[in-house]
Amino acid sequence: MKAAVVTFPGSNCDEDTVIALERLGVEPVRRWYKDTDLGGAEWVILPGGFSYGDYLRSGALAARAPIMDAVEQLVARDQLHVLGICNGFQILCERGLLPGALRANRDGKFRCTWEGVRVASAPSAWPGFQVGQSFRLPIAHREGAFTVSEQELDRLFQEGTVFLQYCDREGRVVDEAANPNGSMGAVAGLARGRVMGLMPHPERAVSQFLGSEDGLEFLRLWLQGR
Amino acid sequence: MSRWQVVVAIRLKAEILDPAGQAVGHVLQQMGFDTIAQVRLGRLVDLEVEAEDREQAVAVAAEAARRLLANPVLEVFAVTEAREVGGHR
Amino acid sequence: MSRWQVVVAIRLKAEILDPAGQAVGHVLQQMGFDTIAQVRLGRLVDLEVEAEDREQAVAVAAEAARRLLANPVLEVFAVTEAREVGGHR
Amino acid sequence: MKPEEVGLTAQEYDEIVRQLGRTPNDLELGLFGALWSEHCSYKSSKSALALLPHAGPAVVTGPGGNAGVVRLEGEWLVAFKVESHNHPSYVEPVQGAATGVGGIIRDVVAMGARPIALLDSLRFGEDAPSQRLLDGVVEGVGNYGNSIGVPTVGGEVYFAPAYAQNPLVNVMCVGLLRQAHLMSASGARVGSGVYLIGQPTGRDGIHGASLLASQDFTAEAEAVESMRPTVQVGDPFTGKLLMEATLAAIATGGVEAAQDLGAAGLTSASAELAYRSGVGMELDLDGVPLRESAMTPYEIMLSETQERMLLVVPDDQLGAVRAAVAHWDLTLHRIGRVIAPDVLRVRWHGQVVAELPPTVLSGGCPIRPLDRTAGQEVVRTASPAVASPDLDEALILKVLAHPDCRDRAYIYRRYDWMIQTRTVFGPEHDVAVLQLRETAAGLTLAISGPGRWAAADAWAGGAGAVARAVLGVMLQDSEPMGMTDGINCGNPDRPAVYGQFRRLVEGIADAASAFGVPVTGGNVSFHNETEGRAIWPTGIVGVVGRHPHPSRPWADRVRVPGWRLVLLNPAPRPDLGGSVLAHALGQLGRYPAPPLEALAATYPRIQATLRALAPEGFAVRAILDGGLLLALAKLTLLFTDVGVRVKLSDDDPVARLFSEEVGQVVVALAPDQLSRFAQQAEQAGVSWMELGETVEDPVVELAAGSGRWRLRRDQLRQAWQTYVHG
Ligand SMILES: Nc1ncnc2c1ncn2[C@@H]1O[C@H](COP(=O)(O)OP(=O)(O)O)[C@@H](O)[C@H]1O
Ligand SMILES: [Mg+2]
Repeated sequence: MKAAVVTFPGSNCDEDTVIALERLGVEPVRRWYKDTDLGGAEWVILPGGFSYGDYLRSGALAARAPIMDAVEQLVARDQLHVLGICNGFQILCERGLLPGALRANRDGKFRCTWEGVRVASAPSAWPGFQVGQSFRLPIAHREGAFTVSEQELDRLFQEGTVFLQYCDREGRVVDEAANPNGSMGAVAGLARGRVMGLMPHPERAVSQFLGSEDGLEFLRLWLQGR
Repeated sequence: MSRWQVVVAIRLKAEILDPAGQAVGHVLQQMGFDTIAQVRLGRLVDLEVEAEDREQAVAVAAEAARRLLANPVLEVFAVTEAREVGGHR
Repeated sequence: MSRWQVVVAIRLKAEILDPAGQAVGHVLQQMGFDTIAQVRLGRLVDLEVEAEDREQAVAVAAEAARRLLANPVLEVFAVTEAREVGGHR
Repeated sequence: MKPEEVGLTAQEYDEIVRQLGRTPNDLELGLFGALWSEHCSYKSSKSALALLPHAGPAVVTGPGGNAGVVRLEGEWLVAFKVESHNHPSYVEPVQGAATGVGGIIRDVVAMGARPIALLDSLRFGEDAPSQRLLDGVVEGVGNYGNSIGVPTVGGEVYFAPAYAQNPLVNVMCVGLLRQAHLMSASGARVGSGVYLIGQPTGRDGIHGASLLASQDFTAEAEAVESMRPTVQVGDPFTGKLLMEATLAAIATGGVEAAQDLGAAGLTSASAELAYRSGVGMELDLDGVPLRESAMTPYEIMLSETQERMLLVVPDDQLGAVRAAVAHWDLTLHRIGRVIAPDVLRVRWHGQVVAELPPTVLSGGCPIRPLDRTAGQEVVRTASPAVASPDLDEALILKVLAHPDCRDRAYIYRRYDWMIQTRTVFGPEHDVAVLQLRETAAGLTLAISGPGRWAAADAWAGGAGAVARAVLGVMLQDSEPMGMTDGINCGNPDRPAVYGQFRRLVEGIADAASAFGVPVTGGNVSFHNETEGRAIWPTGIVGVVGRHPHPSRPWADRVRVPGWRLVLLNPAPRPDLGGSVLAHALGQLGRYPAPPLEALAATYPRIQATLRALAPEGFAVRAILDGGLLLALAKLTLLFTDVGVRVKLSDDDPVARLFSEEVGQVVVALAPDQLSRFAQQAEQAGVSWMELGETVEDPVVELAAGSGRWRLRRDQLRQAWQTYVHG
């Protein structure tokens, strides 16, 4: 299998993502944001970071980078599994590959904490994820509050696009208490077709001494997409 | 061609919640501004555009706003001003 | 008393570096907007103010801008609009 | 132009004329004003800094470079330094702190190292405006560090009225590099080109360092207002490109020297580089990319625009270096070349506008000789001993809730402390532990320097800061390789302040020598005073240690009941001077002078005693702010599900519980480890006393004499996590 990791000029989780994939036995292809193809990869991760300084809106500038044209084309042809992590998720939304937008956290402040997330609906392209399954993963962002209109949110839940929600230690979704950033519907991640995006960082939770191995398991399940 | 200073105003759609604006409103209340009922935050983009005339300057700015400056999921934009600032060349 | 919609425009001082504007300008160039020479980003605050008249509405907004909304070290502000939106009470 | 307009005294001006053999023109005078400023020349501090020991087995590069460098393992080196940005952070907290982070990151990058960790040491007043400063500073540190992808893995923050109008923002950066990529400050060779990369130069921050950081503040708002043109804006995005481009350029092997542009901009960078390399330099200012039109040579030479770096590249390496830089969307701008004669020649529009010898610019500033008499009265001032109040629950909660003790999560949550996936122990712990993929050995990082400890006796504060940071590193089974120090004081022209400064440096120097840990670099910030009120002398010490097993750190928490609690190396007669309790009671007293010789002998014995135990069979914490009581609470119920039952036999249980005398260590032992521990401690000759045990209930139970106290976890956590000023 050929998996690519894209580096934008301000990406800063690309290295951690490459290392996590290597730990799972995948030798990733590195792609630069100016590249116009994915080097034959059928899997791609858009890693976290501040892709383009994130000055206008997070991910807005990176979403217009040449590599994203290639991503969009392959997605349209159903030839690519995509994972956007944190800034990568923001880029996917800005590009219109996932619905909604990620706005400033409820308190307007950056937040770096360990959080629980729970699978809200099983994504059709990834049979490994089970509804109710939960992971402990770090978040680290200032713009992570998932935002859409109310009707759109209902629709996303009905369609099964809402893939992950923030949850408490017991795996319960309790909107205010266990919602670290004020996301509507406590949404932590979306999946539509073969495009998945989430705010938490699975690539950081790759060993017990770093806090958890849940991220490794998460990435393993992602790599089992069909 | 001459140089135009064009202003694009970008605002959240009315139906989108603005927690940051609410927070600012809250602080203003605490500071004693009790006549300020609502606060919403938006963005302002000042562009310097080379164009034949005002119409073209406005069109370029609007196109930039549509394709990049504003996020259609959340925001609406308006070109609010276009002033000639540089002579013809 | 009536209700006024007041707009405060906040911009970086001319001599202050605007990395955000630079980055946006750079991307616009890459997207083919080669007539856009400069981009600077500012902020827009929409306030709803209860006031006797326009003058008072503007004064309150300006006071809020001076004391909280704008950072005097880096920014300048202007009240650019004040529209009556609600009837007298 | 007059000398005083650029911050020079009449005597200094005469000295310039004497050394040059002519009068300088206005531009030249401006350059002298910047480089002979306190901030750039270290004229008041250099002779005292000479007291610091610089040599050690791990040292690769001591003071003099952009950062100190020690050898970690094999070809892998560690570069690190602390830098202050106090004045800019008071004027504009967000940007002031952000540019401080950017600056220290560039210092480490200029050594050829990839930054892997930041630690911030902050001081604020206790009033409401100070709260806003804190919020802004935390925002700024986070903004820059989070964006550029360097984790903030630790730090410290303390509060006192003395810092109200003079907050301190000191940031330490740690970087990792291969020996082959080590940049030397003296590497520039005649004939090579001088290049600028990064942000175009604008009018920001002109004379920021020489005037802003070299003068006291007055309380008037206008004074702060008038300094505002000197505010610089940080751009972490360009900072990231600059960091990557510089490291990529260095990795080609084609860069002879790298120098970041910080205080006094191009003037300092070019003169320092030429001076340290023993060469001259020709600059053509028409090659400098400008952000604003019609900038004068004076403005170009002194601009403090952030995110710029100077590279010296020989012509035959140019292609590779240019390509490496271009990959990161930056351009290499040729602005001059290295020449043999001792001259910095500045051209502009085809004319020579300044021509000065680097040896005079960078090496000629008269240095104030070490004054051993100044401030003796400070040393002799007796401070009353702090009398122990009655022990009750409220007293305990008061200490826990004190701003100097309370939970720091409200700060470090706003920092990305895990990026780069090396952080085994992050800001929740007393020291940071980093696991490295490059080497088996990891890093233990400690930063420390409570002003409380130095307020009445600067020597004790300086020595205590070192003793505390070294102990923190050693309690992680690590070996301290080197340290950096940030000295923060008031106006050195006042004898009392100079005396504090000298005693602070002496304390650090004496402790560094006693523990055998070399000082490889640091920073001095003077003029932290407003209207004649100076801050507490504050010496911040950062220690870098080699951790032999970073993925298995020594535990600092207990999760099971029934473990035995002991106090290792207890103070014979615990003293409350300088403690948080004393601070909270409003009678600070005097922090007891650390017995350096005894501590230096004891630390290795403590380490040896712990090493002999089963690694899973103990947990350990130093006694720090809040004393024994807080150490016990952090060992247990503030972080885990168990509580503690403690019985004290002291006559003065309050002093035992809240004294912060350095060198005391709490250990929790699995029941089967106690006898082994006792035997090892005896063998090593370390004293200890039994305290009690961990218990199933999440409570703190204390017994002393006939008194009994009991506090529940929710009470303790509430006090510790809810913070009210005053
Ligand atoms: N307190 C100190 N202890 C040890 N070395 C110091 C101290 N202060 C400054 N130095 C050293 O003096 C040199 C100049 O420092 P500085 O001017 O702060 O560097 P920079 O120009 O990078 O800011 C550096 O090598 C620094 O390590
Ligand atoms: Mg430097």
